[in-house]
Amino acid sequence: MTMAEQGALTRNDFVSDQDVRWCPGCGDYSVLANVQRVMPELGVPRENFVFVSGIGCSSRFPYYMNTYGFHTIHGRAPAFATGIKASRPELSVWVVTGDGDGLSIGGNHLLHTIRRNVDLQILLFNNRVYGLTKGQYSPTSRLGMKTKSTPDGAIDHPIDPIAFALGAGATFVARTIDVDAPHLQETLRRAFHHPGTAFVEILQNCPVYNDDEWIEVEDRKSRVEAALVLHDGEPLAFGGKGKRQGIRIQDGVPSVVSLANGEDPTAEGVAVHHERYETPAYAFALASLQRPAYPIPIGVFRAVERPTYEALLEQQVESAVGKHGRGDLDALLRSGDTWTVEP
Amino acid sequence: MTMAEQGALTRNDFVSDQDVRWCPGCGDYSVLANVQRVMPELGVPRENFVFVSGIGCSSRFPYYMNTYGFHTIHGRAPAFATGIKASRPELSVWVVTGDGDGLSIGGNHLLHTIRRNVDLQILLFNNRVYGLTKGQYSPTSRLGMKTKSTPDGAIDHPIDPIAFALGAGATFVARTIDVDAPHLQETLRRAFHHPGTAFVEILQNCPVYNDDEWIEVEDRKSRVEAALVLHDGEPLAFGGKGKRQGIRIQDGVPSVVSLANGEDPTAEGVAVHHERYETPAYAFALASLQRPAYPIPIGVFRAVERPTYEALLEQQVESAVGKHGRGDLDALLRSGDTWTVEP
Amino acid sequence: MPGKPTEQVERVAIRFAGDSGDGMQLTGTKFTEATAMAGNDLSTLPDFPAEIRAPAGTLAGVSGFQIHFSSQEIRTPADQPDVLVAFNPAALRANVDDVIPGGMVIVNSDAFNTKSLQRADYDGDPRPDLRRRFQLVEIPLTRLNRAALKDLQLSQRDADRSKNFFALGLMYWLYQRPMEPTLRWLAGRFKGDLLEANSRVLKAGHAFGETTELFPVSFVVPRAKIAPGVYRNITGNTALAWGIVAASVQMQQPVFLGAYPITPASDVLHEVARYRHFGVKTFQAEDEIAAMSAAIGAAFAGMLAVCTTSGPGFVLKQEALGLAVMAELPVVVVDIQRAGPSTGMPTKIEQADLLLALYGRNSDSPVPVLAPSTPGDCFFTMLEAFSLAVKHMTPVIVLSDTYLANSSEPWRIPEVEALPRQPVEFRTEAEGFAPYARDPETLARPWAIPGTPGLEHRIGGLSKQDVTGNVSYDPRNNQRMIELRTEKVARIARDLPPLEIEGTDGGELLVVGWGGTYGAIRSAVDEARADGSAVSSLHLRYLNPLPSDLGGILGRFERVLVPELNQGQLSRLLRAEYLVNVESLSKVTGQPFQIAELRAHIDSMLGKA
Amino acid sequence: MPGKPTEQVERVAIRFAGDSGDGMQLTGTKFTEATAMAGNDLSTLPDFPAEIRAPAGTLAGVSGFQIHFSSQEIRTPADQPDVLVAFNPAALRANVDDVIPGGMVIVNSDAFNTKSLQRADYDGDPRPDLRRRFQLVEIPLTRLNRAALKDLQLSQRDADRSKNFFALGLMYWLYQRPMEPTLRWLAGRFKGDLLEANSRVLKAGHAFGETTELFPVSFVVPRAKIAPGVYRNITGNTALAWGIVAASVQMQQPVFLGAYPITPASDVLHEVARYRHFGVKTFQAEDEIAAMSAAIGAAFAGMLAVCTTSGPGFVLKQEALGLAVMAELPVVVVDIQRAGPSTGMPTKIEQADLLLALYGRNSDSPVPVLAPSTPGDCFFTMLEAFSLAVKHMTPVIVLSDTYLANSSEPWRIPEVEALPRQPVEFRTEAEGFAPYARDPETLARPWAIPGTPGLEHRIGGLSKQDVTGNVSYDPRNNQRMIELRTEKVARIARDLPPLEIEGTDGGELLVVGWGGTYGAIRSAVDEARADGSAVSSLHLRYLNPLPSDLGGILGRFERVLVPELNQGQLSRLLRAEYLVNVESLSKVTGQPFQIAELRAHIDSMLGKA
Ligand SMILES: Cc1ncc(C[n+]2csc(CCOP(=O)(O)OP(=O)(O)O)c2C)c(N)n1
Ligand SMILES: Cc1ncc(C[n+]2csc(CCOP(=O)(O)OP(=O)(O)O)c2C)c(N)n1
Ligand code: SF4
Ligand code: SF4
Ligand SMILES: [Mg+2]
Ligand SMILES: [Mg+2]
Repeated sequence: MTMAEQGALTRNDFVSDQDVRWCPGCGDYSVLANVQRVMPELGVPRENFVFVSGIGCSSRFPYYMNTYGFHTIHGRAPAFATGIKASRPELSVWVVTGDGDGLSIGGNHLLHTIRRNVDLQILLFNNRVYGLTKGQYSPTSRLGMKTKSTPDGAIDHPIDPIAFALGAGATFVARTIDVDAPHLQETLRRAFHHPGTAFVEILQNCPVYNDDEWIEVEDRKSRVEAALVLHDGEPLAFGGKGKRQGIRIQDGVPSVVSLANGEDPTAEGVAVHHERYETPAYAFALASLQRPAYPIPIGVFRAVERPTYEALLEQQVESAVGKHGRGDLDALLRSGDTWTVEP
Repeated sequence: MTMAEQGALTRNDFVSDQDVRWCPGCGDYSVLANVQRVMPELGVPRENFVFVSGIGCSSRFPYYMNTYGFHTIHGRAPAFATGIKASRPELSVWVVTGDGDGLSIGGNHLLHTIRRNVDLQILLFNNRVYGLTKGQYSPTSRLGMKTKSTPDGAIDHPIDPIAFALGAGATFVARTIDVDAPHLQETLRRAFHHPGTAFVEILQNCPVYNDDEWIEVEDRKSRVEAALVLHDGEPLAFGGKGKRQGIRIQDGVPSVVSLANGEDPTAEGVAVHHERYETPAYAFALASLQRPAYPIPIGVFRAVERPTYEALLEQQVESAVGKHGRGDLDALLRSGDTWTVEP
Repeated sequence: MPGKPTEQVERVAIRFAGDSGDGMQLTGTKFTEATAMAGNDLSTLPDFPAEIRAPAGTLAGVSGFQIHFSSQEIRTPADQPDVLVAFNPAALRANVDDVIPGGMVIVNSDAFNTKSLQRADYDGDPRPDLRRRFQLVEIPLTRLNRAALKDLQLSQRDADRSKNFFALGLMYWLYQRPMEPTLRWLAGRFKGDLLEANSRVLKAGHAFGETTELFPVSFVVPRAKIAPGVYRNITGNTALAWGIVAASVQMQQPVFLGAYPITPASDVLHEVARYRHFGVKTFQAEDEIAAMSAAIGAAFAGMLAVCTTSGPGFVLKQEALGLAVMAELPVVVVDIQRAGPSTGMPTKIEQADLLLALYGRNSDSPVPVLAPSTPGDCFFTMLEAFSLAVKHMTPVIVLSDTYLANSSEPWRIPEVEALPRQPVEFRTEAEGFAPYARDPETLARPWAIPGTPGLEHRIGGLSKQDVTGNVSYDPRNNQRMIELRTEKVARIARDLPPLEIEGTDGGELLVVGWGGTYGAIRSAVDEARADGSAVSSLHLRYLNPLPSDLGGILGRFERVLVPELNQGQLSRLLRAEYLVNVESLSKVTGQPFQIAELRAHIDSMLGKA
Repeated sequence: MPGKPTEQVERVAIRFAGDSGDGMQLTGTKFTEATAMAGNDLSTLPDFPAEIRAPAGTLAGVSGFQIHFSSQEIRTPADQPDVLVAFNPAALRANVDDVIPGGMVIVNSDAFNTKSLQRADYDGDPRPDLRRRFQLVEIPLTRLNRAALKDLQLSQRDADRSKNFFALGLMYWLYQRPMEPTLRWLAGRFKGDLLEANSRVLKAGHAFGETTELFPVSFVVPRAKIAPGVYRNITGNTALAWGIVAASVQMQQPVFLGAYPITPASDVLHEVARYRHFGVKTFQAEDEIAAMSAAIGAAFAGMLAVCTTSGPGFVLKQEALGLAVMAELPVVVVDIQRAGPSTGMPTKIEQADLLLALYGRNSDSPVPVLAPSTPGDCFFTMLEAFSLAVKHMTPVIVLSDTYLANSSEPWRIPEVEALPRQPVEFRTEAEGFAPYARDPETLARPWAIPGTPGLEHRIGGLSKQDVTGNVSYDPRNNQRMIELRTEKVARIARDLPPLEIEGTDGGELLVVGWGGTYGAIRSAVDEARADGSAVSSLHLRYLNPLPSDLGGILGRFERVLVPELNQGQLSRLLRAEYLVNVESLSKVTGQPFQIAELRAHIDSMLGKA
């Protein structure tokens, strides 16, 4: 399909001919459906989309997208994607990874891709377990989680993907939920439009090996108390009628303040959410909020602009051409000291 | 030497017979000397010290320590050290790594070792360059740094080791300076006495490939303005007479306030330093302070206690023995369904 | 036995197949236990669907379990099942073509509706055609099962879940297996209505067999002549895990297992993790590199260190393994080979990492390599691997494979007293200690661990000075150290037992194998010899160093055939080593060798086909 | 030439040695340029100290540079120097034993004091002894140099730093080399007092030679008969880097180079990074795995992708390389081999990664392997590697080594018009496209890159269905795909040029080599043949697939010798492939072969020693 026709793109244009092979009830289905819904809106010709993944249930994703796709090896997807994007900045490159693929074996590539600010959308499906290998604990699993490989319970302190990404210097960081279609779709749009690495943690349910891990925020009722939904420019408030509460951050230390109905949160010192603080410190303070003491923040934590890796690379090429002119092979071979042997 | 004699330990007991092979003027010499000075004070028999390193100039360190030592492969030292400490919790295991060894190829192992809170002392020599391979840029090099591998300047945004460690959930994080013997020694002592992973960034000069990278804080005069020296329980104040300033942190966002002489910083809303906040958010706010807008914080950012990996592992072994009694091989082989074939 | 007549048969192979949810693995395991009790020799192989669960009723979701049992000695789960029990159309379609022509195919007739047929990609009802090709037995399994449970307070879903026990009961009747072991197991596992339901349908199935017209006779498979002793069923992965635990007991040092999950090796980590009370420490690392590095660190610290992984993970371990070669530390690395290259077919069978094990590291970096030949042998191979590693102060590689890992066989439980007992001895004497001073016999360096006063020393990956182990760039020293490491591994051959040839130790044809293909090769060769062919077989347990008597043996045969589940890796080794014109039979379908195809190849080589 | 008499010699080898700070590499390079201008054939080899700088004046800090020049064709930097110029006692001690007995040893007498002797681990003054063994020439270099600069406003430190140019001037006089090129270079590089100082001492050194009693004669090495053309000096690493840039120009696609620094490969990254104006993109990755992965991603996106690394880094790339085999994408991986195993001796020479290149991945995973034989050949090898990769849609491995990387030789600059020109062609036609449909000739699949409408497709590491490339677990399909990939690589042999034997194409002895040992082997064999021995030599550029005419050639010789800087890797390959009793000559000292040792071995094989 060509640029001209792409106005005509629909969800079905992004459905591949392979049958989807996830367990019944897997959160991945919902994410796939919503990605396929959002694609047509993005104004990108289908042939310019590339989906890159590692290994894991979630990493089967590219097979189901009728775009260019590369199901690579375990943990390395961000590096493959970096090669693609640095080579061809005009492509829209999406990385699909899991909590094991992205944060266990692949943590280092994620770290460096984020700090380089390569313009990728990275979707990390966090089901807090290794699905494909049938249920071992992952770097995001809770302390004490009993799995096949930890019959006495996990003893490693889990990684928080958002805190990790901020520690890596991420320019765009967001968290969303597999089953919340509108929020998920909006987050995907935001990620796409962000120039630079857009890191999105998707809370995903694995009914087979770690069912209901995120039920508190997946369930619309409990979510009211359990989730802190972020809105740029609005106070950090959550909780239902009569139970309104807010987040105050003093000297970098967050705390919960309860709010009598109706009253203005900021008066109580509740912080107002800003995505664009130059410092990552504020976003990190949000990331540090953990259940059960605090609600789980959902939404865009941080969105700041910084030149992308591939743009700076292109600039170096262009300015080099500007300085030396297009490379001349003959001139290169004859540069420096040479001598002639006469016949 | 035995426990009995170790009261007698002196610096020389820790000097190996190998001649030190660093360039003249290298910051590593000073770090080595100070480590050798501190060792005898720690009340550990020499034979219980193990120094583990990866590859790099700094990673030659173990050869110069007259203790047990393992110069391993590039980037993996934290994993080797984890194997040693998890096997033998009574050993005092020190990891020596560089900004390339620890944060480039080795970033993932550092991340996971820190989150597991294995009781190690990790000394990261940050000279912001690859020394051993003769001067390429490293993950901590400044944007635009011109090196052999980046003739047009580096285009990757640097990693801040402290922010990275906090993002990984570190329980102890500190920064010190190669040439500041008293501060370096005190930091080593603090790191040793911390139960769990003690991550120490050492600002180190590489006169050959990146000279004076840290001169602002290495130089006693400029340090007054350029460094924010952290003291537990004291306000975040810096600057010389007449130029006193402090750090205020509002809604998680740090800023500089100037203080008229003598006046009480806290009155101006200047934050007071606490190493033991449960939340890493405050320490991260400090880590986000970058030159030239802010001074570089020096000292202990965070020191909180959490069970160590090896302790929890030992507990699982003990409670398993408590539950099932010491393992009986014959019983294991005959467990479950068996049948007898009569002669 | 009342009522119906019985018929005696020597051997039978049955395959149970159904949806992942139908409990096929459980059904197979229970039938296996009952069969063991019945005193037959047996061999089983499960067939798992690709890693993640597919939608119910689809071909991708089919799970199978094959059991081969006999009154004679057998070594494989059989090339083809004589009987297929298919719980749904997908299971039928995925498996029926494997059944021997005219074999018995038992189906659940209630499961045949347009929806399930579509799910199985059948355009029409396959039964008419199958009736022509097989002995098709159609049983209204679902309805019979529900009927048996009518009066219980069970949801229909729960009721239907027990139908595999109905089928199991039926098969117990058909092959005269005892129901007691299964009833005992049910009593231990379930209670209340569920216990009642499962036990009831098991018996109902048995009774149905007795009464139905569908089966005129039932079959008797006489007891096999089996060496006396206490037996259990064991899979290669369990045997391997227990071998690790056993090594720690016999060598009196705790084990440190570093692993990163990967199919089909993960189960070893799972199994070993259950034995903390043996002092075992398992470490699920962030990746294979960390698992290998941590294990080497543990070895440096004095633990019995081991890593378990499979192909792609094994590749990642090579750099660290090279350091273990240089540091001369004992660590065992187990590669449970799977079908590749790259990610390949993670649940399928191949034995193609042999050359990787030998040459996968930069520069000349010799490591001993062992391969078990049967599921039970995995246990003894691990004991041997650890003792070689410690005695010779070297990493050791063990090459198992997906076939060994998952298949099971009756295993005569060894007497613990009879197992080798080799307590680890560390260097403690400071007098005259040097990190790289060597045992004149084995060339092993001393194992001196942190915490030992006076033995403080440094090791690493840089070229080492002879004896002192200090960093050295001296050319002659480097040559000497490389030769010493090579010689150290070569000398292991001195300890190896003489090779045992099956058949005459010379003649027309020798078939040489290694690893998990033992059962198929041995069976095919024995058959051929029984039919009068001059063919012998030889199975290699030691791939590096090669046994010193191997060259002589190869020379005594006119032709040598090496069947491998790869493109001829062992044959390359043998050709290079002995300049013998070894012929390679290569199979890389992800499936094990069938006795018949090996037999056919042997016959054709001997001009008999 | 005025004054002193001259003497004609055919060839001379000079080694300059001093402290890392003394500018030995520069001195050597300048002497090399002047020698090139003088029209001699030449070959050079630098000898760097271990990676990090050691304290001044110590043995660990000694840096050296050897140049061999002649009026005849030569191929190596010579086994032993005829002349050693040692700037301090450490340099003397580290090098003097290499000098041929009775050779000339020039020392700076001002540098001999107790402190410097101690630093060099000399107990006493070595000169008395050396006077007996060599033609020892003692020059008060430091004082002469200072004297020449007396009237300039230079710190003594700066003044002393120029003494290498004084020595250079002296050597120019001694071997009748032109000073102009160096003077021109100085003028371009320095100005003011420094320019004046360096130029002046260069001339002063020259004049000193003319006047001093120490040198009765100067030497003339006549011009060599060299094919006409424009020449330059080039090291293997520079040639390799330029070959990468050239490939991009000739194939009209930009290059993506992914690398992680590692000795001795880093310089290739450094060099290529300078050519952004050729559209080249270099990516310094976080590690070798990321470098390899990014390069494969770039290949998927349509770039000419390449990775440069050395031993330990090459090991880390293998898993991703296996994916490139499965994905059938063109990417070139360069392993500049260094001495191992493990970290080994990173600055020393070995060629021991051949079997790793062939077998370092899980399962059967064939990759073509090429090896350049001279520094200049690295350029052409890269051009060829890229065109093979693209034509056959496969990763390609290039094995260079530390010797090729750092040594230099005069290189006849090729005419760009004469270089192969093969513009890359991507698949664009949607009609009839299938990701794994193959070219019937080469079996290559189409290169269809993102951005091409209608060719959207998915690839990955799971077993692929023939033609469609969809995931498939079908047994027969898997066998077929593995065979197809093997056959695809095997077919490359069809394109290979016939092998060229040096000498008779049959006879008593054939010496077979590969890679950087070409110069030494060729020289030794030529010498032996010149002395009447029936010996020929053959050098392999293609290690996989092996050339189809190789087997026949080996068969035509009574004996075959394979000298290798490893423990016999190529000989294992040849033995396995052709069942020929190849004899191996192995050297693993970290040093290159010497012509003399090869010659001695050949003679002894021919019963001539
Ligand atoms: C090198 C390597 N090591 C291990 C594996 C096995 N493996 C495949 S996926 C996976 C973890 C997947 O977990 P996650 O990324 O959370 O994905 P999920 O299945 O949960 O979506 C592992 C360990 C592999 N394929 N390759
Ligand atoms: C697998 C591998 N890749 C690359 C190298 C080469 N190498 C050795 S040290 C090093 C970087 C050292 O930098 P850093 O950790 O900052 O240490 P420094 O020398 O600056 O103290 C590199 C790239 C190696 N030894 N092994
Ligand atoms: S295992 Fe879990 S994550 Fe994987 S497909 Fe099934 S439900 Fe989804
Ligand atoms: S290169 Fe730099 S870091 Fe390395 S030893 Fe020299 S001065 Fe120190
Ligand atoms: Mg997961
Ligand atoms: Mg550094």
